[in-house]
Amino acid sequence: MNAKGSIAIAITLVALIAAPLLYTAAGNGLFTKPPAPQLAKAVNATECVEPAGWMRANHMNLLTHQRDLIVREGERGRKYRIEGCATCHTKRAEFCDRCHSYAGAKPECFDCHYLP
Amino acid sequence: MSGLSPLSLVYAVLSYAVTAVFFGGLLHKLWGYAVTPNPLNIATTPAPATRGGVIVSNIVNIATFSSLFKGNRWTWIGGYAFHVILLAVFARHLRLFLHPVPPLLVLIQPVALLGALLLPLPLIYLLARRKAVDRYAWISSPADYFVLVLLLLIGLSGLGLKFVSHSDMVGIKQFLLGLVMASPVDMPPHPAFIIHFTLVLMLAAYFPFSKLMHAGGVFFSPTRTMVDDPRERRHVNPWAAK
Amino acid sequence: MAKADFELPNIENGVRVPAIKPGAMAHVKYHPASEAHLSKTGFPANRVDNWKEVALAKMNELMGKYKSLQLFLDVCVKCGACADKCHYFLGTGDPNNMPVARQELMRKVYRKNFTVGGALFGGLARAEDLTEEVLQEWMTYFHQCSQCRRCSVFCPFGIDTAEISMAAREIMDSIGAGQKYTLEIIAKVHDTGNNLGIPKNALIGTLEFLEEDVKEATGVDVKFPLDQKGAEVMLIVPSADFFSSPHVDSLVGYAKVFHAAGISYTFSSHASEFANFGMFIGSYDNTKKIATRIADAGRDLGVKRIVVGECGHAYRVAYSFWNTLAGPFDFLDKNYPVPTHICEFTEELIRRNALTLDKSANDEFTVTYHDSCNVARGSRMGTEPGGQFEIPRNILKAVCNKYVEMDPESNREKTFCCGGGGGLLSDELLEVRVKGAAPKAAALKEVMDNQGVNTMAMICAICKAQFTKVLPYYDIPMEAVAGVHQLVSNAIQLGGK
Amino acid sequence: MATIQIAGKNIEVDEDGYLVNLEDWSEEVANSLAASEQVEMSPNHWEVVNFLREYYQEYKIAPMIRILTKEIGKKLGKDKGNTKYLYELYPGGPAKQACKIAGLPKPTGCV
Repeated sequence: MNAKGSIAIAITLVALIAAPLLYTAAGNGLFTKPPAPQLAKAVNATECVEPAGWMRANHMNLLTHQRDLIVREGERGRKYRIEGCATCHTKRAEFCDRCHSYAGAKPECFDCHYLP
Repeated sequence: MSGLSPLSLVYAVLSYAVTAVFFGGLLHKLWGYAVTPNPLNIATTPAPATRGGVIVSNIVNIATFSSLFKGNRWTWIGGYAFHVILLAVFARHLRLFLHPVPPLLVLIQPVALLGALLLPLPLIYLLARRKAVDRYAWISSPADYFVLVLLLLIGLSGLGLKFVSHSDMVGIKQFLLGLVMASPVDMPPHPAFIIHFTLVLMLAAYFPFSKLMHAGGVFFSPTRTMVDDPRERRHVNPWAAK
Repeated sequence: MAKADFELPNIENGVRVPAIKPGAMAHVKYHPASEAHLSKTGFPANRVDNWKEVALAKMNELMGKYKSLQLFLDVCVKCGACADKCHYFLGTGDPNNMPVARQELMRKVYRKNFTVGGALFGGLARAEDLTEEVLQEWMTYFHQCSQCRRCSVFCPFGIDTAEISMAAREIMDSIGAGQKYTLEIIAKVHDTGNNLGIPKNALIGTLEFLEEDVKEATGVDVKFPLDQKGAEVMLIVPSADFFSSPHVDSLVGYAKVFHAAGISYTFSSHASEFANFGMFIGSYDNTKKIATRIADAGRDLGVKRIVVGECGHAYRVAYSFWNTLAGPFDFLDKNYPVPTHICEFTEELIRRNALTLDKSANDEFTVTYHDSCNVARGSRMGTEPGGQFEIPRNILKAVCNKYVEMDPESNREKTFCCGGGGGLLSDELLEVRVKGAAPKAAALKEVMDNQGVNTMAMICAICKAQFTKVLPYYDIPMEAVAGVHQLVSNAIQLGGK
Repeated sequence: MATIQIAGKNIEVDEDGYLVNLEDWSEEVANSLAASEQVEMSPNHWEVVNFLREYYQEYKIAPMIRILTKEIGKKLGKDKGNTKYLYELYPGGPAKQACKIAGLPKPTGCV
């Protein structure tokens, strides 16, 4: 292999590895605050069922864990219900979807439940 | 960087330092591989007699580890499984660095998650292999175990983050984007994430100075990348040429 | 049968991967080169005082000059795919004869002196300084590598231990700690034009003897011309062909082929050697000097083609390096490859029906073919990849009725070296040579026992010398060793008589 | 360089036990070298040694094995003019062992 070809390969390799970083930096600009999801304000209540910080990390536990108990094992009367969430967070597109599309994670709730 | 918590400040500085070491080291090494001449044609034959043939044979080897397959099926199974899974795990993590997230990355998440779940298996297998066969035990140094253990810990801490001790993914992504955009924000002070992130920084800093450079070196191996045409085309030695 | 004063590997039913026996071959030392031979080949006559600094400086220089060395020292992941591929490991069980461990002998010095990790965490990184003890390991184990390249076939990154052992030997030579066998020979070829040191008058006498001998046997005036200006072809053979048996029988074969084809040819007294030991010690300058001598001879004699004889590492140098080292060969006829292997030459004549062959002349032989390592993995014949495997076989099938293949796992691309290549064909290394021959001896034994093979044909002077010496240790008679053109010689009909 | 003692004389030999100086050779030296190689010198052994020495005087190199066998065949009868017989005389190989006893330097190369 000649030197030019080798150098081209070296540059390509480094560029490939750096590509995601360059994509983000170029697309969002440098020295500007990183984008964050903008969530619709909750209605009907000022506090969630658990502290907001805990909910950010663990809300899926409530949802999936209780799903398993309720739907698969028929245990009724748990503390939280997804309908309960919807009483405050009324618009899925302006609440759930904002974070989920930000993080590239697909929620499973709406495979069954319909939320406007 | 003003207004950052002390912890975030430390990690922001560390992250930039490691990134510099990683890319600096990588460039330095790859540059060395690229510009150091091949004074003689040392293709291991039988080899393709055309440049196109060499490119194809290298793509096949890199994509399938065909020469390792020829060498040892048991090592190939573990090594190949590990590398494919690693690729899936990389793909899975890209969503934390890209904004907005390309739809394809969302689609592959389930497959990639399966990869992440399996990651410890080939690593444990590869570790056991080094202990179980006398030849491999003889050639294995602390450095060889270190890399495997480090990768295993990264995998396990990652799984812990996913399944045991959740953390605020939106906060993590914001932190990572902040780093990439040269505008650091606070890191979620979540222990599982801090452990996972620290181990990854260690791996990245270690990478260019270790055998992990095989990942770049494989593209430059003279016995594999030279065309078997010395009689047809005069290969000129750059340092001996007048 | 030859008796060994060491334990022989068991070759019944193939050679199994042995358990490791650390230090099993540590006692084997080469004879040191003399002052005269070191000086003649461009190296310090004695071990230099600051040898460690000189060695490390040389290592640094070589890493900057050879991509192979720099890359191979870096990228090995110690997967162990090569570990059981070396014939010397299979024959000795010494773990330092695993290619990866052999490389480690240099890599540990590399880590200590040229990497951050090695400098910081010496022991954990298995980094070591170039101490006298390490140098002794280099002397021992880099002379238990025949540079056969078998390991490079199985390595995920194509790491070729030959490149590392060549560099190690160049480093040792550059501090005045070279090996007698190779350096004495290189000194001789610079002086006399051949490895044996045959002077011109002896060469004339030998060739005249052969003319008479062939005339007596066949009644035909087959010529063995020397320094014949204006001949069509210059024929370069290993000088062992002028001295040893069975080598000479192939030499007679080449001469008969030229005679039958009616193509004029000549040997050269200036370049009466095909083997190029410069490669064994990784010395670019010596390799180039030997190659240039041949190009000069061809130019002086005004030939149109250069044809080369049966010699393995030499063919690799000629095929892969000549064009770089001594080219361009623009004084030759462009219609023929430079060099042309005698097997390419003969096979082409056979395909054109230009030779009259009587296969039955070889009916007493059931023949198999041994792929010599450097022909197999360092060269090509013909235009297609793998021609180096097919062309000699095509010849054998054209001159013998009974031809049998050995296990392809021990032959072709995966061929086991004879155990004597790369500068190891020296008596003080006999134990290494005998044990290293075990895998090939096992493959041969299998076809001898099961398919009645009694002859193994080959195209390498080292293979011939090595096998005639070591096969008797495994109860295989030295008469089993033959050159391909020796069998051609038997079958070729010259008319006359 | 090592030396060996033969009949009270110090004689220089190389690492493989070959004489460094051809002039040091005598029948006594030859017998001593043969003994170290476990070769018992018979008249036929001497024929080989003598021919090697004659040839060397003229050409400064040992003869091709084929030349040696032919010569021995002429002298000792056709049935002995072959490599097999030479190996019977010199099991270590006619090129190397016989050369050593004849005081010739060791042949080098792919031999």
